[in-house]
Amino acid sequence: MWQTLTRWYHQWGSPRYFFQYSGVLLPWLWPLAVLTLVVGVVWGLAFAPADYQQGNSYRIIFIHVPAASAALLGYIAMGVAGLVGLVWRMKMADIMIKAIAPFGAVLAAIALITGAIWGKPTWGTYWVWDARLTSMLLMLFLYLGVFALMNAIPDPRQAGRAASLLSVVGVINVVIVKYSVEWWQSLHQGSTLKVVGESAMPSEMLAPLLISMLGIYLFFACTVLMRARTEIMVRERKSQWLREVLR
Amino acid sequence: MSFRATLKREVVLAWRRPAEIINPLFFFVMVVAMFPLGVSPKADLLSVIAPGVVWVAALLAVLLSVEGLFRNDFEAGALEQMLVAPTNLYVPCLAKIIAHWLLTGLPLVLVAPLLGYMLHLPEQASMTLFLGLLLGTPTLTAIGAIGVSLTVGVRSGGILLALLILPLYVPVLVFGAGAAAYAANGAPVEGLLAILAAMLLASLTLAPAAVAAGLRISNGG
Amino acid sequence: MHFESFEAFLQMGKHGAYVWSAYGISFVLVGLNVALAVRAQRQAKEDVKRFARREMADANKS
Amino acid sequence: MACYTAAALKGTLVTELPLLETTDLYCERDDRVLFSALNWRAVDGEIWQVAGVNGAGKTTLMRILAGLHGFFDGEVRWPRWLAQQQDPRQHFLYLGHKAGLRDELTPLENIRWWTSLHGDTVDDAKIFPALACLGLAGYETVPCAQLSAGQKRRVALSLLWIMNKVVWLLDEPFTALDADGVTLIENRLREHAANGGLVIYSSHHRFDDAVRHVRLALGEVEVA
Repeated sequence: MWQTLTRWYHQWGSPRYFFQYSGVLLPWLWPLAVLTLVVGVVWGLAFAPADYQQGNSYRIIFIHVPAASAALLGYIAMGVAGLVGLVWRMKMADIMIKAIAPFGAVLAAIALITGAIWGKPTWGTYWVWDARLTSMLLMLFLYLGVFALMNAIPDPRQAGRAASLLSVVGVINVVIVKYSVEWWQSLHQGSTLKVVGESAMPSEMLAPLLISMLGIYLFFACTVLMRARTEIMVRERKSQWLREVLR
Repeated sequence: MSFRATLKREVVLAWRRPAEIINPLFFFVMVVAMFPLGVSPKADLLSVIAPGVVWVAALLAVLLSVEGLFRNDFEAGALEQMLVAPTNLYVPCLAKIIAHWLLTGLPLVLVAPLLGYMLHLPEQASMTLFLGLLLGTPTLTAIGAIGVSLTVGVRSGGILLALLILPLYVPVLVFGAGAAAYAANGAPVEGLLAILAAMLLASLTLAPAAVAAGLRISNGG
Repeated sequence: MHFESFEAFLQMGKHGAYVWSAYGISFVLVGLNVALAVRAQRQAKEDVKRFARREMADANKS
Repeated sequence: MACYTAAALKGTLVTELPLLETTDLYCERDDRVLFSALNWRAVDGEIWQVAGVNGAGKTTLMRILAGLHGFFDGEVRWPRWLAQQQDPRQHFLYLGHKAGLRDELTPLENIRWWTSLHGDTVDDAKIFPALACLGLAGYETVPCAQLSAGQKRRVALSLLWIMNKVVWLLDEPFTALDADGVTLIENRLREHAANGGLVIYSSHHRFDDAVRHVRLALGEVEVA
């Protein structure tokens, strides 16, 4: 088991191997991702039963929850890539961070916006300092921080390494921020109406949610692979192997 | 060895440039003074927002003062000597963080109860405010130093630093201001101060390593 | 199909505006993001080819 | 090209090993190749000049040797210390492009801080004669802000007398120095090479024909 892991690690760690195999993988992954996402969303929108309390406004959950969890997963993935990049100085790690950050930030923004829109029919206002919305807002700020740092440093490799360190520091803090915001919420308002408890959902609602989550993760993976390929092309544009592959 | 020498050097440096100590203090007092003007002078309202106002002002003052932590050394070329030296970079970084807190953070903490009083903060809360800031500001300096180590070579460092570091300041702010608010209502605060102390120990031990890595990266490493 | 008719599906019992605006914004943002990524990829591919051509030209010249 | 790894070094006598060895060192900066395939071996007792036009990458090469700059391909190795499992940086004395002095501090305080970074406590008995030898007698406790650029450079160069390190990595040591300052430094470099040190300096000034050089010419490298 351990040999295959290290073999995998070295293979996927080299930009050349990554470029070729992601080229093979992507034509399959894109349709699969889009299909899963469409199935999940359409099922949730059209076929899932209405919620007895909130009527149909809860259907926003089929984009809000997947986006929120994907944004969090994306940030943790960036932290892991950052750690690998710093400890083993792996070239691909910096490239992965540059590939994950944009879509992660978009997903965090989507989670925030859909959460706010969902708040209107449920709580009567667009913005409520609810623990989850607030920690999603801070997640968006963390993403923007990584973005701003990457653009502020001219040299791409140095920017990659600086972003790695910030991601590692950020990941450690994301957990602390989440709990401190949760505690902060209980300090000021007591526990608010839980929007919809995931576990308490009946199966007809849970199934489309899980499928759309899978869809968002696959979609996320596709954009990450595509951006990573772009970054490899930018960084390796003078190398010979790239010209053969692209000829 | 290099710890004591760096600490002494920082104190001497600050002594030769007193502005670096006084400015954050003025900033801190001025920001707090803005709130009664901006919000309302009524005591009952001010006393509610007092802990938060003092903490946010302290947080911003630390953020502004920490920005110059490595800038002068970077421009003078002294930072390169630190990076090239065989001794572990962790030690001078820790020394710089502690020295910087002693010179700019501590004055804020000493002045805070006075400002709390100005904002009609209830009596029993001012001790918690003081203790909270005493535990909190070094954590803020340490986390800020990580951001500074990454932006030391960048021109528009100030705004970028705030964007990088403010989200990381949230836990300290939440528990710090929360502790003072608890104390104002007479609730027990030992638990919250313990959490602040835990954050302090964690950041003082981990931050210098991150600062050392950040300095190496922003100097081309 | 949970809804009787397509109109009911659009209305979603007075919550339609919220649901569709949420999905609309999300779709626009994701679409924009993917479009930018594709454009960047095409640009990078052009760069590589242009660089190769320029190098070929230098090689023949010298 | 014998490539030295820790294992391979077990047998050979430590003193025969070269101090510095680079194997096909390659570095590019914003799309320009500074140098490529730089194979360079330096042994003790040599003085090397890193020459090249402005922007040829002299400072970058010096920073790579000092371990400051990490973005390069190829290998930089110090085989002698690799064999003895030592951190080569203990034996480095690096003087960068900038003087590295803080203007608010006096030369004495600056030097004390530098030496503390290297871990060895240097008492004033060593610092004052070094500064005097560089013509800075009496300036020891004057804030560096009041010193001229040449004097600041001399304060930085005083480390050549104060610290005993095997490898000297000097980036443009002669800048801002007047005539007798240059000769002073030249003699010190010769003296250091004579008793077994290795001097690598980047400059346009080649003060001796015994000085070997690495010429960086926008991509091509000439090691003589």
